[in-house]
Amino acid sequence: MEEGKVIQKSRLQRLFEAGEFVVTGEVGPPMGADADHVYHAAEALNGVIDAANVTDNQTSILRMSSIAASLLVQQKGVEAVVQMTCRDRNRIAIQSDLLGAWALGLRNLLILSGDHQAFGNDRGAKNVYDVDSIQLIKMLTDLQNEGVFHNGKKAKGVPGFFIGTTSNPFADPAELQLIRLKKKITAGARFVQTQSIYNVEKFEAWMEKVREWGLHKEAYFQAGVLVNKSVRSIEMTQKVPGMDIPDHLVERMRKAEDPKEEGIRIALEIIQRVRKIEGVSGVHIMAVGWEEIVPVIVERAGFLPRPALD
Amino acid sequence: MIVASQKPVEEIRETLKDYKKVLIAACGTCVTVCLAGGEKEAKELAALLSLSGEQEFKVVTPERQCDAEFLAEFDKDVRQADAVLSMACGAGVQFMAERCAGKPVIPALNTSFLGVNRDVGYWTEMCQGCGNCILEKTGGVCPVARCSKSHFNGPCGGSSNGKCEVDPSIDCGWQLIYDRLKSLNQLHRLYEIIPPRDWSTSRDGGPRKLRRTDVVTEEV
Amino acid sequence: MIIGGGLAGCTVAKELSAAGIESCIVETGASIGGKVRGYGCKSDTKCNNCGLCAVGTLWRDVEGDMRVKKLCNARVIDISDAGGVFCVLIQSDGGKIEERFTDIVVATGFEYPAETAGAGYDASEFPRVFTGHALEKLMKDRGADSIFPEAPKSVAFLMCYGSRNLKERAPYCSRVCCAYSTRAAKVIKHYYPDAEVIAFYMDLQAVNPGNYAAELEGRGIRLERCRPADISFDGGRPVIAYEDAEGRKTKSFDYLFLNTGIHPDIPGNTALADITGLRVRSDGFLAYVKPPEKTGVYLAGCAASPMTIVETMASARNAAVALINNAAGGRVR
Amino acid sequence: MKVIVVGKSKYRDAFQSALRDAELEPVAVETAAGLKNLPEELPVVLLYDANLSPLIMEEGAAEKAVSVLKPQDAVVFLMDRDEDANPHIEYRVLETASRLASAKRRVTVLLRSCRAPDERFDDLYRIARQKGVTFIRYESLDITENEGIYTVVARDGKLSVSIDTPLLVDCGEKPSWELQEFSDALRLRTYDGGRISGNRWFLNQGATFKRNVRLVDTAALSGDIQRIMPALVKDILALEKPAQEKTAFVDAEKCAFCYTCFRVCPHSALGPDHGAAAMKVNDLLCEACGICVAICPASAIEFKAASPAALGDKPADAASGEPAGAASGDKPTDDTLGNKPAGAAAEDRRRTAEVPKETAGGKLKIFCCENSAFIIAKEALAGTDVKVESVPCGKDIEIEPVPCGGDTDIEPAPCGVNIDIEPVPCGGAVNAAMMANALRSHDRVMVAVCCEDACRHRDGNKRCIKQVERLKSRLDSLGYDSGRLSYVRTGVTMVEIFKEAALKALAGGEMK
Repeated sequence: MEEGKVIQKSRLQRLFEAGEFVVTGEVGPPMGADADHVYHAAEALNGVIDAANVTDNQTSILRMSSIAASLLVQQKGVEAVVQMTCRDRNRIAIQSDLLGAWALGLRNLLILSGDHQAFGNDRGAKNVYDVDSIQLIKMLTDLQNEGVFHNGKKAKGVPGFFIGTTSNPFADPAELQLIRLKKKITAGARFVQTQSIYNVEKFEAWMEKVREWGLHKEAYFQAGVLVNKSVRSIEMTQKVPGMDIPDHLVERMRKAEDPKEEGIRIALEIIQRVRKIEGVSGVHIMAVGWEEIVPVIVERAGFLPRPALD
Repeated sequence: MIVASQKPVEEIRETLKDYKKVLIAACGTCVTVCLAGGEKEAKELAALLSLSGEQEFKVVTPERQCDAEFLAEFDKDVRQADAVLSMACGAGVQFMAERCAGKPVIPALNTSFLGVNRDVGYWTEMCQGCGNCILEKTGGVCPVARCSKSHFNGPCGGSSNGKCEVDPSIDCGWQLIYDRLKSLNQLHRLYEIIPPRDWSTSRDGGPRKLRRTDVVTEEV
Repeated sequence: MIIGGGLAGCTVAKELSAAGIESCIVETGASIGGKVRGYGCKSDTKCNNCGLCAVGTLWRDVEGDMRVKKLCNARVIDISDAGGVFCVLIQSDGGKIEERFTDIVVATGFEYPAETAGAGYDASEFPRVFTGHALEKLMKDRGADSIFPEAPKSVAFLMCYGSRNLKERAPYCSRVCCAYSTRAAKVIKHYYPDAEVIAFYMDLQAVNPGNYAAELEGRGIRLERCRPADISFDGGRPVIAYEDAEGRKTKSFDYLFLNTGIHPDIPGNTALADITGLRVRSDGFLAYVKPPEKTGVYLAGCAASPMTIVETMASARNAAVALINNAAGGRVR
Repeated sequence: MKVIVVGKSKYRDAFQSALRDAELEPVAVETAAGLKNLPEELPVVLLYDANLSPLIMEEGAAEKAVSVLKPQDAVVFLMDRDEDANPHIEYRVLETASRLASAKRRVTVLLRSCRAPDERFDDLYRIARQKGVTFIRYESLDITENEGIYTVVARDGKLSVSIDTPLLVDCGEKPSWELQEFSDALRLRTYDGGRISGNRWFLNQGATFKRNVRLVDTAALSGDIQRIMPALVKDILALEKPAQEKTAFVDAEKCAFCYTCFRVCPHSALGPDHGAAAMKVNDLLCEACGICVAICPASAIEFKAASPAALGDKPADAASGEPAGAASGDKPTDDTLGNKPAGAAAEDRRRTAEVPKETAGGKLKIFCCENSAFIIAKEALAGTDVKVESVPCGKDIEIEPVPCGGDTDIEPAPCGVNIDIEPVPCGGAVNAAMMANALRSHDRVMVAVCCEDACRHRDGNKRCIKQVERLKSRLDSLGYDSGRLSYVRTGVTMVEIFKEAALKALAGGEMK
């Protein structure tokens, strides 16, 4: 690191460090070059959440670049969390893009492997996976700590991203997932966003393991919460590999007179429960296709106003 | 044929250091032919590793390690060993490992490519097994395997004097395609824009399976 | 009977034995092998095609061959015709013996007679001068990294020494000197890359394919086309006076090789010609008067003309094949 | 016995009738394609007419040339010939030059090297000199042409001569594509310009690496076919029997059909047997060098004894140079592929191989090539306790221990040092596994092979040295002392060099 240069910490990082219960949301870039779409989404979240994840061609569906959309989001006063997958770029492209992201003022980074292209619309695309998420986290952490690229060359200007990653508390075998999570944290991940939580008991058990391994002391954990708009939405979500939705929740949605309201209630119940779990430092609220509900959830959950920082 | 080369012997020794009785399983097919993992190589390796006098080696040579029946013949030998050093290609090593419950199976080779024998002791890569052959368009020279960038529509600017920019010892795949098509009087084929291809048939589509439905009588 | 147990004689014996024909070698020396047995291989790192390895196990094979009788320290005194067979009187250790043979192969080779060139430089008196025979011994006994007791700085070869010179009684080309001397020069240059090696020559035979002179010069062997005028000695070191395009020069060397050629044993050949019906040519070598199929007397090797090792073996083999064919077909004298 | 006569030589008819006189059955083949239908082991005589300037080869051509020359015109012959080319061409040059000189033309012969192949050359040379032919030796030449007049500048050291001539005769031999085609079809090895490379041509002139193919350079015959017939017929008849008491044998069950042996065999003795999907050794061509045995990646090739019937009444110490003797065992025939050769352990189908147990051996083991080192081993190792480990062909070759300070003038090795000698038919028969196994039982291992380019089996010595080098680097990388393994190149007379190498090997040093 160059001497005398203070790296400005992100708001997200400072909130975590201040011990605040952090609330983040998501902005999905458009399937096109429309900047207004991003502006609108960001404006709606201004003052509601602490930071917004900007997804990177989520589920392999071709969209505007995460870094570009992140910049648009920040222009509207919402701090962005740049998502970066390993699927589409080799180590040269990933590092190069991230150097640019840092230079543009983006400070949070969420590293994931990325869904296989078989899920998206470009099934015939080549995948790259030159480096996997753990390798990438390690590469970046080493760069940030030592100022030297993986290839051994010294960097002119070193980024200082607040690096996060994801984890799935419901995948089997749990041990393997925990080993992987530990590796990610050892490699340098400072915050972890989990898969959407429905089965809170299982999540509690998982968090117990996390505490047992002492991982909650090394990284901030955010429970993922997905808000479902309809019966069909929860049914579809239940089918996604790696999701664990207890049948009684699906049943609740089916029986509900107002499924929308029921979806909100379920989400709020989950938020209230996970909040109490030791080691959970925040929630990450996702509302795919129902982004306008996020302010409502945040408000009804009692998270407003969001804390201010000096 | 699958072309492989033997790992550095010190690396092999390191991976075997915890085992007293080691079964060296050569493979009688591809890697025999490419002088990497046949019986002769296995014997040589056994002799070399025996120099320490601390380990016992036995050499067996299944016809192929990619067919369970050939492996079954050596189950007894596997049981008597502490570990198995498989001198097969990556496929053989894994198949052997599937069979050897509770026994470490260690690779002795680096599996390199699908290639041809150009001369004694000289092999070159010809195919990447991408699952969607277009050799009819390129004069029988594969752009996927033989162009360093897997270009589909002609060489890059780095091709000079028929050589690849990556290494002057590599022939430019597109030069070869050009020469071939010229000799076939099919240069017109070069004008066709070959569209982006479907890589899902390659390893990008995930591990591949193949079933001949007419041979499989019971659906799995 | 094979007169001479050298390379030609032994090759004939081996061929005959292979065809099931018994033979008897009459050798004047203490053992078979002749001069070639004292020769040394002339490869540096690479084979220089001297042909010596063609000899291989010949000596051992012939020594152990029960079909070949070996009479060493023996010489033929007289041969007479005894009705289709030769009656031969042989002087050996145990006195005179008389034996009968159907055919005679003359393989007496060549000689280092006292009066030929180079003979004046006795090794004890001139340790820095080597004749052809001494060169061979040097090549044979060389070690892995030394030939001479001390590393030489300069070495000279005098090729055609005594050849092509009517006065020296060798008006012909011996055909082997260019080859053996330049091969030896290559070996010396290989052992001592810093040594200056000069070969004084008259004509240079092609020894290897291609431009041999260029090959030698590429190896750092200097070729000087001239006949040196004089050899003198300065404290044991040979000094050569010679003349090149720039004029007369003298130069002193650590070692001098006199590349003596192949000389016929004229008294011996004359005596043999008398009893075998061969003739002595003007140059002193033996030649047929009548075809050997008619006389039963065959010539093999250097008795007939200067030959290399390989040519000697080929000539011996040809003689043996002709003899075998005649033996099978029945000779008509 | 059938003999294939290949080539379009003008001497072919005469040659065939000479073969018939010798009770052989000549079969003429004019094209390379025609060879494909004939069995590979039949004796082949390749008749070869050197491709030369008609002026020196055709009767009357010189006279015709003279008639168009003016009396003052110079004729220049370029006699820049290789040593291995045949001398008869030079006779023709000298004769032609003499004839032109007799016709009062100025004739110059330019030679790069002087040749004196025999007395005939000497005689012709003398006659040519008397007729007024000028001989000029040169080191380099410059030739320029201007309106049909060639200017030849010959240089020799600091001297140079310039000659203008309308008739410049290049007496060199031109490459023949036809010969190249035949060579390819016969699997002969050739070098620049398509000339056939012999089996160390000086060992057996006119022979090639392939035992059944003989090359007859018709220019050397000058029509005198009878001169070479006895030796040729003898060689042809010898082909009816295998070359060796033992030959290589491919176990078809183990053979991976990889063609490695086919590619490395210096004698083209291996060929495919498509019925058995395996390679097969042609016993008549096999020279038992062991290169294929050592290299076969499937360990499918072993030696077997040739059948006594095949060897027939071959006497001891025959021309092949191999001792005869305890040849035994059945020769497998085509219809009994399962019939394993004698000596080859009848392995079960499971194909397991025990790694040899370590046995107590001597201090040094030397693999000696039978063509060089083994011949001199006795003399070189005088004073040491030498044991010959295994002997080829069952014949005992004893190397008895010689007391220290024997009659050699070589510094003796220390008494009581055990040296084990294993004769091998060629350096190429030694593979890394053999060397590594020897290292298990012996302190030091050395291989002694023939000098570079002197291998009877083309490149067996090179193969061996490459194996040694690879094994040494592998020993190094395992942290072993690679000085325990060494090699020496030696010839049949290099007693001292072999001795020094052995002593150095004992001391753990190395020979370069």
